[in-house]
Amino acid sequence: MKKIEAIIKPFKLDEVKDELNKVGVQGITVSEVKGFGRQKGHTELYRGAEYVVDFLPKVKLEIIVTDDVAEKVVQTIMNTAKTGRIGDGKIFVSNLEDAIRIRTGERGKDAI
Amino acid sequence: MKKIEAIIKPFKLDEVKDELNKVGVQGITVSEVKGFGRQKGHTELYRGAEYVVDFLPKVKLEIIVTDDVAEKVVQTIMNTAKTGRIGDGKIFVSNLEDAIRIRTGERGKDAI
Amino acid sequence: MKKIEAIIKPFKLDEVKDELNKVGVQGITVSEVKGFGRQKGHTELYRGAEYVVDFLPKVKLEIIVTDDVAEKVVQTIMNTAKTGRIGDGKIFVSNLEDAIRIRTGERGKDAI
Amino acid sequence: MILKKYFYVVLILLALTTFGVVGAFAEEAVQQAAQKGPSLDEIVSVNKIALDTIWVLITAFLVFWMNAGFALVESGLCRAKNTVNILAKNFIVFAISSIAFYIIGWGIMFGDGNPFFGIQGLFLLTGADNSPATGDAYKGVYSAINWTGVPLYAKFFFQLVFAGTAATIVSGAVAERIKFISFIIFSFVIVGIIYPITGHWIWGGGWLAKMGMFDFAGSTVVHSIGGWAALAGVIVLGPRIGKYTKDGKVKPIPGHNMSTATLGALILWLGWFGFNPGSTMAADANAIARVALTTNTAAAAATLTATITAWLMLGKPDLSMILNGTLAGLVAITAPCAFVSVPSSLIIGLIAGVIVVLAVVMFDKLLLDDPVGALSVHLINGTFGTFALGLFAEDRFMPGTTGNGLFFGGTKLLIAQITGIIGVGVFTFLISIVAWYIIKAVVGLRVSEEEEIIGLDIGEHGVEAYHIVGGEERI
Amino acid sequence: MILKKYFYVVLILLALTTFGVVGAFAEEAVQQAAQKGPSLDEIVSVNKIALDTIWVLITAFLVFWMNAGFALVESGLCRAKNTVNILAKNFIVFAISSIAFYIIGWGIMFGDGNPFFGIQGLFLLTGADNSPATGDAYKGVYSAINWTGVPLYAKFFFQLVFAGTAATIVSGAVAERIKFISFIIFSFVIVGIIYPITGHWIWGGGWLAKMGMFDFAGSTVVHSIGGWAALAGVIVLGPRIGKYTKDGKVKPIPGHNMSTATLGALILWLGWFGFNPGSTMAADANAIARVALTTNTAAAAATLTATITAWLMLGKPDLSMILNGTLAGLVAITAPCAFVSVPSSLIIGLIAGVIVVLAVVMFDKLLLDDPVGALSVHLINGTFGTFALGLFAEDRFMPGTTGNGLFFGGTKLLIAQITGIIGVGVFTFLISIVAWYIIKAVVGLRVSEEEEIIGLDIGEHGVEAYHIVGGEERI
Amino acid sequence: MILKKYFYVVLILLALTTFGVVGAFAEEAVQQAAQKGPSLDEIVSVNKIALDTIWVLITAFLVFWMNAGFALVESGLCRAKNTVNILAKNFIVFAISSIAFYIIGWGIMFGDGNPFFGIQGLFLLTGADNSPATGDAYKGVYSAINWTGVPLYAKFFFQLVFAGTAATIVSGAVAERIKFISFIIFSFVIVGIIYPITGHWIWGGGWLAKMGMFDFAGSTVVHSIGGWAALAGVIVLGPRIGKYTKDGKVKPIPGHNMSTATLGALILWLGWFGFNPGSTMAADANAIARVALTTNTAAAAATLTATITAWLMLGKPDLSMILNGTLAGLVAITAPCAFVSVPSSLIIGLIAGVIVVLAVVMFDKLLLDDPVGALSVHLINGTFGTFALGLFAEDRFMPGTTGNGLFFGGTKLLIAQITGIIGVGVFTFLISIVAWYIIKAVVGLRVSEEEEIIGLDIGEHGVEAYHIVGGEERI
Ligand SMILES: Nc1ncnc2c1ncn2[C@@H]1O[C@H](COP(=O)(O)OP(=O)(O)O)[C@@H](O)[C@H]1O
Ligand SMILES: Nc1ncnc2c1ncn2[C@@H]1O[C@H](COP(=O)(O)OP(=O)(O)O)[C@@H](O)[C@H]1O
Ligand SMILES: Nc1ncnc2c1ncn2[C@@H]1O[C@H](COP(=O)(O)OP(=O)(O)O)[C@@H](O)[C@H]1O
Repeated sequence: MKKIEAIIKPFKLDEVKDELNKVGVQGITVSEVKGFGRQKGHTELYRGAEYVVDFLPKVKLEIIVTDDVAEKVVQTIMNTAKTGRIGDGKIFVSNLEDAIRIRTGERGKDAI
Repeated sequence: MKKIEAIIKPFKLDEVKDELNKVGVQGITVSEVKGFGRQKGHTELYRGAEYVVDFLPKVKLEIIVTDDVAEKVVQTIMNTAKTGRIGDGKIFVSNLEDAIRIRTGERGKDAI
Repeated sequence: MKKIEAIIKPFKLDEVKDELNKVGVQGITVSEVKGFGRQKGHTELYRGAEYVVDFLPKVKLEIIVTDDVAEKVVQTIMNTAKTGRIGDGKIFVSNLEDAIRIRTGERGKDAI
Repeated sequence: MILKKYFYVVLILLALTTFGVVGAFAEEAVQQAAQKGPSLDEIVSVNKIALDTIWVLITAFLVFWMNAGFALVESGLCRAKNTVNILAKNFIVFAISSIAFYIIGWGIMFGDGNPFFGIQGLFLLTGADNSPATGDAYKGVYSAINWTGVPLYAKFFFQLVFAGTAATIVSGAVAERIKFISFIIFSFVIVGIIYPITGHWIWGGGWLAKMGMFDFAGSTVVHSIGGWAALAGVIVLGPRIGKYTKDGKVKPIPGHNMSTATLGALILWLGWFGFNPGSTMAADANAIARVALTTNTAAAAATLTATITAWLMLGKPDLSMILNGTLAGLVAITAPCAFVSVPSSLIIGLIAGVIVVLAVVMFDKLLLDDPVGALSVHLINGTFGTFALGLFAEDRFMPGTTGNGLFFGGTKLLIAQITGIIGVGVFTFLISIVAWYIIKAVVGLRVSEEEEIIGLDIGEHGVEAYHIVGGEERI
Repeated sequence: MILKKYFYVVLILLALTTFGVVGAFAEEAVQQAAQKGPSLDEIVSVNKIALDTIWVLITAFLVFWMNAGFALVESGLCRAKNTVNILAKNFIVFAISSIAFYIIGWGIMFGDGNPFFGIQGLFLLTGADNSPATGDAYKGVYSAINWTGVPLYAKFFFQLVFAGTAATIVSGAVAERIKFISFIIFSFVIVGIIYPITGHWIWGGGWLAKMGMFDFAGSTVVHSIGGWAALAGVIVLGPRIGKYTKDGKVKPIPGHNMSTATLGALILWLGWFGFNPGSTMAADANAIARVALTTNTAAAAATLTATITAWLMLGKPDLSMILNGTLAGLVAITAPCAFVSVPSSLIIGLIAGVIVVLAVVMFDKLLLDDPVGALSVHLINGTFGTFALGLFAEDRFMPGTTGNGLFFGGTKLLIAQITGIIGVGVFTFLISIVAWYIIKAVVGLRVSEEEEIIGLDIGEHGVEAYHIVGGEERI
Repeated sequence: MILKKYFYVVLILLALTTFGVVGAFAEEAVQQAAQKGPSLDEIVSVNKIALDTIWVLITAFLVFWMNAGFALVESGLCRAKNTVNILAKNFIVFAISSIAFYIIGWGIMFGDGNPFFGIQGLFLLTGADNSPATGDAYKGVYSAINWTGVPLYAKFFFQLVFAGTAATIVSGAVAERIKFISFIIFSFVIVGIIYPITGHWIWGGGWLAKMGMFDFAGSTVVHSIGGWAALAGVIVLGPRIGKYTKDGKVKPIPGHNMSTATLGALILWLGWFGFNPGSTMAADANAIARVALTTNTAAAAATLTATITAWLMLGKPDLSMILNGTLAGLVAITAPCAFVSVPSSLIIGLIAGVIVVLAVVMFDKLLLDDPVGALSVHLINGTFGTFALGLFAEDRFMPGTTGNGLFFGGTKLLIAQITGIIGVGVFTFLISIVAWYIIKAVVGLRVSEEEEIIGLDIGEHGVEAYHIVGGEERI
């Protein structure tokens, strides 16, 4: 099994979720994160002094899939989340040893 | 070392934490996430129009443990977080290469 | 490639980010987490009854780097985030199989 | 289930429109004062009437404003997931009160009748009335309130905002678990029936008034009544899930927004300057200045002693206790405000602030779950205030009314006060228990366990109160 | 771009200081009443003037307070990322109104002139005036408002807070996408020119007044005008990104803070006790008590029917609809409040509550994106209220003014009302469309797509509204 | 440490009850006006007294309401982690003021005495007094305030709400680092001693009053004094951790809730309609209308120029600067409001709005850390307003009081104003420094570094202000 983590722009979330759904992904875990990268942050202003907000709001998706669909999921995210502008985000793939469904105790592929 | 990630229902957190504590887990990192899965979201209503909220509030636990206790931790989470109803969540296990305690610089098992 | 996850004290974030920047790290993803560990939580009080807040606010950094700079990054975090007091946090290192830059489709090292 | 809901709302809708239409073509009771070619004498008294009327209206506006205070204190001291529900309850309750008190409540409370309730001019303010005529010149069916020389509508409006308060008090105690529709129904019942009956006893010329009981602005008439009804509700409903462990230990459920709770308490403090000084229902310079000062002094004193008590007894100056302290002082001085000296008001406040902290702890010991401290504030201190009037009253302030309290040589008053406390308490508690049980039987009282956990906002209203965090709205 | 911005703010700055300096050395119009050795007779009438003046001022304060209500309702019902912008708009709009109405608006509205606009005493309140003299004793150029015996400054201040309201109404409808500077400019235009012109027609002795149209406190003069200008703005601006799908389906954008929205609605309800009863501009006991009661009754009734309508029609009692319901009832009763009976006000309220819910749904069907329901509340119910006055008015309340409405045997009034509705609507809508397009051409109207997505707070003000979550401020 | 805390709260508790009990049996000073069989003449003057009294009380309520404004502005402009502490400070400060001003403050300020402080009727309002008698008819020990014909309690209550304001001003400047108990103690000192002494100089018939200094509603008496005491506090405390880098650069600490901050500013604006027009302490129609208008005009003008200044100078229209701008205009017009024309008030406002933005930047340059801009608003503009009165005053408004200011041909007034500014400033600053240092020595002034980082809410009160995010309350 693979764990796919994707950092994307927040407003793309709904679209990505819908597309992933279409390619058969049954579960996603999402969290709000702040990203620091090539994309520059913006300057805020308060009572006469400026300060740079480096960290931009991003959304992180974690998706556990079986090895065979991993690439399709990566491609789907890539195509959907892409705006072509800096800050579109990253996808990271790593290996997962085991998965368990708490409700049933199923393990491995069955648990996804 | 193993990294155990568990997505559970928020109201189960305290119980799970207490049980993990009993089996000797010394550290947990928790974050608020939103989950999308078999459990359907709910419909909200605003000014005459409905919309579906797909993402349900979940809590994610990250626990780093030595290989030998990993299975016990998994079992403990499974038993405690289980309600038997859809949406109970998942546990994911992966391999960890190294751990460092910032305060002391200890590495590996000693750092946990 | 390595995935370095660091749990640190929130007020250290800016400093750590600046130092990482200096050693060449180009991207960081940050999230707010709550930590439970050796550091005891504090007691809160409400309407005559006390309760313990076990979970303390921490910040989690995720940094994907190539294998060669991993150790430098770990060292940098360790040196910068250290206050010497309990609760300074942990660094976890694991292996990453692939990385993709959504904007360009670049993969592996180029994507970081 | 859904159908049942519909059924009742339709019933209410029908009732409303019927009454509206009936009322629309009923003759209006207010006599328009003829004003052509007035003599100097008449102008002076028109000035006096106008003066009294603007005082009564402006203070009524302040009391109306207390609805915002109750809404914010209650929602602030409860959890975010129930905020919409709490706000909706507190918002709609005044609308309900306005209609219920108009249809029937006013008539029961102030209509001429027997010692227990009003009988004449019962519905829709349609009894004969020639206000602003007062005293012997008054010819009408609302003679218990003929002492104030303002138009009938000003009297009604002022009394209406008070009636609204009683229902609002209940709201706080039953929060985070009661069904929206059930609360609405109870609000109709309390404002339309329960409150006006006991109100009649004391302010409507009923048996307690005749006995010599006094309650200037409603420590008992408004606050204790709301408190007793709330106590009945708390008992019938039971505590919120998770408030007490199986072995009876308290697991605090902290409020979700202390900014709004504090603002709410400040609104209430402000509103009380309408509640108490306005209850003169006339712009009597000495009286209103004195009442404003006794009210404020008690509030300030109670704030300080509640702070100190919480600090010493519980370890830290808990803000929610400080807020409750102020409210306790205000409730306690409500009955005696016009009859006691400023130093007496200081002492009453000092005591109220201690009592309220102890009461909060006590109710938790008794496993009576009152999320906002409504019982400690309104029931306990409403009772204390009514009692304190029997101790601290001095005849010199409103000669020929209360006579002296115990500390100034009188005993009769205190006995009347105690009788009133007990009489009103027993009646209100029992009738409320009955009302709650009937509602429980017919539409149910408490939301499902699942709804309580997920929050009443999504369950009852299908919406969440806050979308404040940056990324959230983009998700 | 930036330079353009600077250019306009500098222009405004210059204009302001010029007018200020000019004004400073222009003679002041207010005649100081000579007060040496007054007779009893004079004292009585001084009392009467003082009484009327404090009533006018205090109710004006309440209307001023509605600015807070509008700010909170609007920001609460919009998204967190635009909160600073919305608050800034609502905050500054009253400052703008104060200056614009002082410089020119008052003169256009109340200066003696032709049936269409005022001509005399146009600028800076500098026309001759011997208020508080009234009726025939009045010698001055603001004779349309000589019926109230208060000082000129009291009249001005009271009218000013009303003028401010009209601009604020627009704010809600154009929220979350309009440029800050463009809104500022439009506010100057509406308060300085548009509002005073139609205001002159009805309250300034213009053609509609002469025709016999009535609008006691401004259902049309204030609310519909604001509503028409808002409608024009909504059309020119277009909907927020993401509000409607390509196939015309609504994608709700939930408000970010129902606590503040509800508090805002309660503030507005309170403020309306200034708006309507204050519009007597005199402490006439019977009138102000009746107006307070009709106002409250309509609000309460509309609250209940909006709740029921939302519940039955949409499935749940949506809090934002309940709030809109109250406001709808208040807007609807604004024109007729002094001319109708309490039962009539109940019926007007019952209807308003249903209308507003239907209107919200309708505007969404029409793809007119109005984040806060300003059109449904102010335009639709302002129109309904003006119309209802033609149905429910009864001559007995203010003899010799309205005459009877249709339901009480009169027809003339209704025709005048309809004429007023149409006349004001056509004019205000057209002139507003023109104004919006000119602003669009010169400085632009809408923020960039990117700014709209990231939020106007960062885009226009460089700051975020909230840093509430625990760790956030430590990051 | 903990014990030390207890010690002091017990001390306060003891002091309070002692004074309460002592007071309770002291004779009350207010003479009840005999009212049997009044002649027409008497009724007219009773009407006048009642009229003045309701004006004084209602405006006092508005000033009381400013406490909510200060609480929200301060908490909104600070960080979430200190919210409970800030709210608690702002809430309790009025309770403290009420008691401190009652026990001793009023007597020092208004008791007959020497040019520097009052001596007679010092404690608990117990001096002889036959208010509402005025002028020569007045027989009592509070003769400096015998010009207003309202009952003593009305005078006291009105002055009390002003006294409360001074302490509240300090709160904002010392926020986010001061210990709760230390702030409480300083509040007692300022309201009980510091404020009344300088107040006596100007409003209590002291040396500045005799010299011909004027300050209608307290630009100096209330605002500058609060500002000087705050400045002393800021210096003794030092800046918040992290506010300035080692090389003196500013690191902004953004406010956590601009919704509450903006609401707070609107509350203050509303409250000022009590503050200034109420300071007539009589319902004088012309005066109160004019003061309401000058007050509003200055506020509006300052709002606009602060916006423009921030926009041009800093790049964006910073909402916190806009809010500060309004408050600056209000503070600046406070002294001159009754003595200047409306155009003059416009100019004063225009200037104040520019000054405040520059002042905020200047204080940061000086590394004086004032989280909410209290120094820029109250100290700087309080001083400016007092000075402006010396420039813009015109004798025609209140003949026989100020005489003309510099721009209208007088010079005497300006000299008196400058003397007042300097005299009050030097005295208040020095005595405050001493007070702060004594408190520092005895109980400490600043929370520990660790507590400052984690937040005073958990440190001082053991609780957090917000639990707003969905899942949080379920964790
Ligand atoms: N090496 C990295 N480790 C962790 N997160 C990263 C890394 N690089 C980028 N990110 C995340 O991806 C987001 C987008 O990256 P950025 O460099 O701004 O744009 P792009 O990927 O288009 O070059 C960042 O905001 C950050 O959250
Ligand atoms: N494949 C997956 N990848 C990541 N997270 C998942 C995956 N499947 C489920 N989850 C997480 O687990 C939660 C529960 O899953 P769900 O399918 O609703 O119930 P159950 O696990 O009982 O079948 C989801 O809300 C989501 O957060
Ligand atoms: N085994 C673990 N798994 C996951 N997170 C951990 C673990 N141990 C510690 N942490 C995280 O590190 C933080 C600091 O750990 P703590 O034990 O309090 O201090 P220290 O690391 O200095 O001994 C914790 O709050 C928690 O977030």
